[in-house]
Amino acid sequence: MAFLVAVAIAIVRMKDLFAVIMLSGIYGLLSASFFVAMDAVDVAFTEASVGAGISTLLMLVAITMTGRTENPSRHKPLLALAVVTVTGSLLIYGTLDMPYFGLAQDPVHLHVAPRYINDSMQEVGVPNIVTSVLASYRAFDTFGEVVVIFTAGMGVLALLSVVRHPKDIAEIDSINKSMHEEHLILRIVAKMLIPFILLFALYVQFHGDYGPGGGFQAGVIFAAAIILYAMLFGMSTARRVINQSFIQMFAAIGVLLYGSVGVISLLNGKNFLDYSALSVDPVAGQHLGILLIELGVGFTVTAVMVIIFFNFAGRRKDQQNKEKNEP
Amino acid sequence: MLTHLPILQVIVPLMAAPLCLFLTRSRLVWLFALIVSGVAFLISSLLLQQVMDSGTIIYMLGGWDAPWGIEYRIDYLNALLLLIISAISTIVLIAAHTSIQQEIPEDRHTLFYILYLLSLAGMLGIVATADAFNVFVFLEISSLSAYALIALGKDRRALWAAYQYLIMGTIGATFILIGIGLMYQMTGTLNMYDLSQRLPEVDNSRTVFVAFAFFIVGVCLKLALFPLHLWLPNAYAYAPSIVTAFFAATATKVAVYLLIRFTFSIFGLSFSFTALPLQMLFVVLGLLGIFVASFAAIYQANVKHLFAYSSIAQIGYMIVGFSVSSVTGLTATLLHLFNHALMKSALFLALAAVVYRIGSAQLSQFHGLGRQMPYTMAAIVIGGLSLIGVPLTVGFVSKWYLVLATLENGWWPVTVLILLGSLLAIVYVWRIVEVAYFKAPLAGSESIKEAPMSFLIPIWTLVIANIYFGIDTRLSIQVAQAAAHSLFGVTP
Amino acid sequence: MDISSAVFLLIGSFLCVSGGVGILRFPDFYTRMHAVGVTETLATAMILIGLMLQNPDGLVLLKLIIILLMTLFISPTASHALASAALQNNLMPELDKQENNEKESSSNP
Amino acid sequence: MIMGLYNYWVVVVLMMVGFYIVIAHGNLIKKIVGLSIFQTSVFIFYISMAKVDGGTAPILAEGIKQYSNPLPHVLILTAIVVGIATTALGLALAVRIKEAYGSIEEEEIQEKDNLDC
Amino acid sequence: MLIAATIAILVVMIMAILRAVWGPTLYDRILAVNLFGTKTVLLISLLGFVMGRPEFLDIAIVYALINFISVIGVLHYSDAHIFKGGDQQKKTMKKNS
Repeated sequence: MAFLVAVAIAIVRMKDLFAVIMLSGIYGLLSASFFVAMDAVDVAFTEASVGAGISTLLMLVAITMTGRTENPSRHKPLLALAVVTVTGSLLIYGTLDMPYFGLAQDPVHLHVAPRYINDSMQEVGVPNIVTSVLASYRAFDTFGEVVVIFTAGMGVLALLSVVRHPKDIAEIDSINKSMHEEHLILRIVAKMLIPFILLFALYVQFHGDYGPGGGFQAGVIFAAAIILYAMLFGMSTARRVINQSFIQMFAAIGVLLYGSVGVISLLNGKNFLDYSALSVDPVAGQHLGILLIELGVGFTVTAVMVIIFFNFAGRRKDQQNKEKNEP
Repeated sequence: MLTHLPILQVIVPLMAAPLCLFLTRSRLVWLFALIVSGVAFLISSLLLQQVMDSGTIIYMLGGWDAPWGIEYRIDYLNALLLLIISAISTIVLIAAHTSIQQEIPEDRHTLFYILYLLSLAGMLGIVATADAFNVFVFLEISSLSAYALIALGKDRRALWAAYQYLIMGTIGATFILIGIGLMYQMTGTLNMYDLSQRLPEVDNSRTVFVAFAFFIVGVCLKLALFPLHLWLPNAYAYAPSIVTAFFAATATKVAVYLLIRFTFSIFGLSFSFTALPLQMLFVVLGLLGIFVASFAAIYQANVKHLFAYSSIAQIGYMIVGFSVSSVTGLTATLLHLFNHALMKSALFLALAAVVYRIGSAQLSQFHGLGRQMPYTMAAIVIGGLSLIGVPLTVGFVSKWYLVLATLENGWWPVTVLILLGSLLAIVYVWRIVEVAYFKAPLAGSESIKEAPMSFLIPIWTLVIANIYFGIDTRLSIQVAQAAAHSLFGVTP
Repeated sequence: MDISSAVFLLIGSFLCVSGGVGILRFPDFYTRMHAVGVTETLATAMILIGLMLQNPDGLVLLKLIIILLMTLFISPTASHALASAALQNNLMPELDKQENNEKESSSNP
Repeated sequence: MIMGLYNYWVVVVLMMVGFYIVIAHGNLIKKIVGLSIFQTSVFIFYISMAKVDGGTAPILAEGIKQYSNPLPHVLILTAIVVGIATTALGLALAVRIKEAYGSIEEEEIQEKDNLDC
Repeated sequence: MLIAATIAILVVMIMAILRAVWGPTLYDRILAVNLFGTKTVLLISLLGFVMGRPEFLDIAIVYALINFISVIGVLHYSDAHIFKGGDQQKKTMKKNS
């Protein structure tokens, strides 16, 4: 815990944005380790791939476009400090009546959660309670989550997408070739790793019922493999494999798959996302439902992560080309 | 299918958004979005009908019963809000196709409609759900799409405004998340109804107090209540005109809804208004908001800015009504919610039409528009009158109830201040009227024509609604009063 | 079995710490990288082997082997990439710097 | 009492550090970093509240009686996704702002805006 | 023994953080982050054994992968932009030879 504080404070003091981002990557890793220590393995899984992986990468791409130093001038640090102190002390004040950390008789552990722990095996039939809550009891939240990520993808697309001309692509190609000659070793290792990563992603996708993992994590890993490919073999090569409009469709299909599971249960006269409508045996229905929606989540997350990354990187290429043409 | 209406309300726009990606032409997407929004409107009116017939509707998602699964719970308040949001969305969308033709590049049109539908679905989701965490998720759907929509504005300041909104909005959402977390920690549940049952047991603990405080601050950030309003004017002024018309009428209303829902139904009246000096605080902030924002509105050169500030002032009125905490006060707030949505969307749509014709919303460009675009300007005038609260418009009805409520409580000074605030509204509305009707047209602006029908139809629908609900107040008052009563009745 | 596991773990931890000291105390980037690159790989291997000897069941063993293989692939590659990137961007080793200053030449470092 | 609440206090400090970065710093990217720290600390808060002493991860297995509370984990999984979505959008905006204004410092942008008006 | 190893790794993590904070060059920081990542992989695997539920090694695998990818990413993007000068110099050198 003290680690986290130290890193956070270091981040406040740093002016070099690059270092800040490195540290925030460390922060992500640390908090993920903390999550493991706190038994939240699924969360640690996600935080590791998101906090330490994807978001660090995105921030890096962003600072290569925006410049890497921060201006020293700070405005009104005193006022900010005052606001922060007030909020902080309010929170500390609030903690005074909190149930103590880790006690089993806290209200949190007594009211709703026991049913999940005791009955989910009979009702949903999935050993990973987090998955059964996520994908069945609170499936609508997860639907919302998928839509959030879809929204982010569309938002980034609306903000950053550039129209590409074939001439530019050829130009980029030649740049890529020259740039990547020296990455030989990296390329070979990556070529060995990428199939493994993809396999592992599939494992995470379908093993989510029994261990930590699930659609979201698998999606991120899948996207990470594609991003790795794009970085080492050049953007346009990757784009040739994964076409922009195709990947957009893919994102939409994920959301629709999730939603249509719900609609099917509606059509069968059950409530939205009631998986028992999917099969005669309610538990089998739950299984099928969870499988399908996790697949939907995986599709959308993969697609959106790739969309976000490609658009950031594509924008950057575009900027570089412009810079080159101007002088 | 009728029993599934609550979920269809949210799901229809939500599922329609990704479908838009499969449609190729901008016009098709527009038609599709319009139909979807229309269906949502239909559903919400059916829902209101159902609520009026048979009381609160409860819908369990995934078939799991309440505190374990997520539940939708529609009562008068929700139904009213759903109706407002989907109605405004549909009407505004009619004009969208023409308006964005000019303001948004061609290749972004599909994305615009997708984001629009997502934002609509997000707001509907916030209102319909009875699960505290689900509120947070849908809040993020609507606000993420809102940031992107605002950033689509032509001016580069739109980007900056969207960024500021993003930072403020995310801080607000995180505060709400902290509040929900603390509540969950004390009670072990996330369901709103369940929360309201279990909170009284622990409501003298400091943690619940802090939870309430954080929640309120978070919502107020979203609400743009007076000291936290800084993101709003720019966001409204630089967003594409259609987006402004939609958000001005709905986004802050959703935040008001959250405020009402949490203070009245969850924390309960006695806790909300005794544990904190909330009542005094809100009256003061509301009144300050009215005055500061109205004064600021008077000095704006950009008409969009002017109306954005006036929105902040109107939120002040709602908050005053809310803090009176009597049935009449709440009725006034709800009425104003409804009425303000009608007038602001009419005003901003009219502005969109002006921007479509003259390409700017600067007041200095308005010279002589009263003659060149008579119908549009007439709509602005009627909307302005409604803002002031002239009899026969909706603004009068809600102001009347507000005054009644404050008098009922014996708050003379507040009443006087509210009336003074209306005087300020006269000033800023007059500025527009003066420029538009009593100044000669600018040189070289002879070619300006009346706005096309695709603008005039929705604008005048709204204006007529403005007048209709100002004269025939039965429906709106009945629903608002029923909602207010149920909020006071349900409170434990 | 337990003892051998403990021995491996201990060696691993020792190597870890020595690598950590290395990254703090060594004078320039390349030496630091040497410290990390060498000890890290071995230390990881040691600790993982130590864990394998704790005799877990099949799947866990498999995963440990996967992790081991991956670290053996990844960390030398990463070190290589890092070093070559640093070199290409003209980050001079401490020793070379002095020589270069004398010669004032820009021969390929 | 100190042991029982220590964890939460550290979380509060973390939250406030993140919050401070968001409001006190003018650099847009750094603000987003601060925002993500702020959010991550809230996640840590939720997760600590789920921990039960002597419990293990909520994945059913033979012979284990005490599990930690799964519900906050689920909530935070969702919230992490929301967080990354916000970060991505914020960064995209920052990139566009840099293109449009040539700067990502709050004050400079404000100045340029004032010139426009 | 597991505990001892865990503590050793925590100590190394502190050192890595110090290096990441001090810098001085970009590459030092990348190196520190890389080291930190590997140590996290070990820490997670150890924690799994300490807590008696070693099934969760998946997370460690993900860490190792993500760590690799982020190092590559960092290098890719720092190479291409921040030290552009270096790149161009190299190209001219190639032309000359």
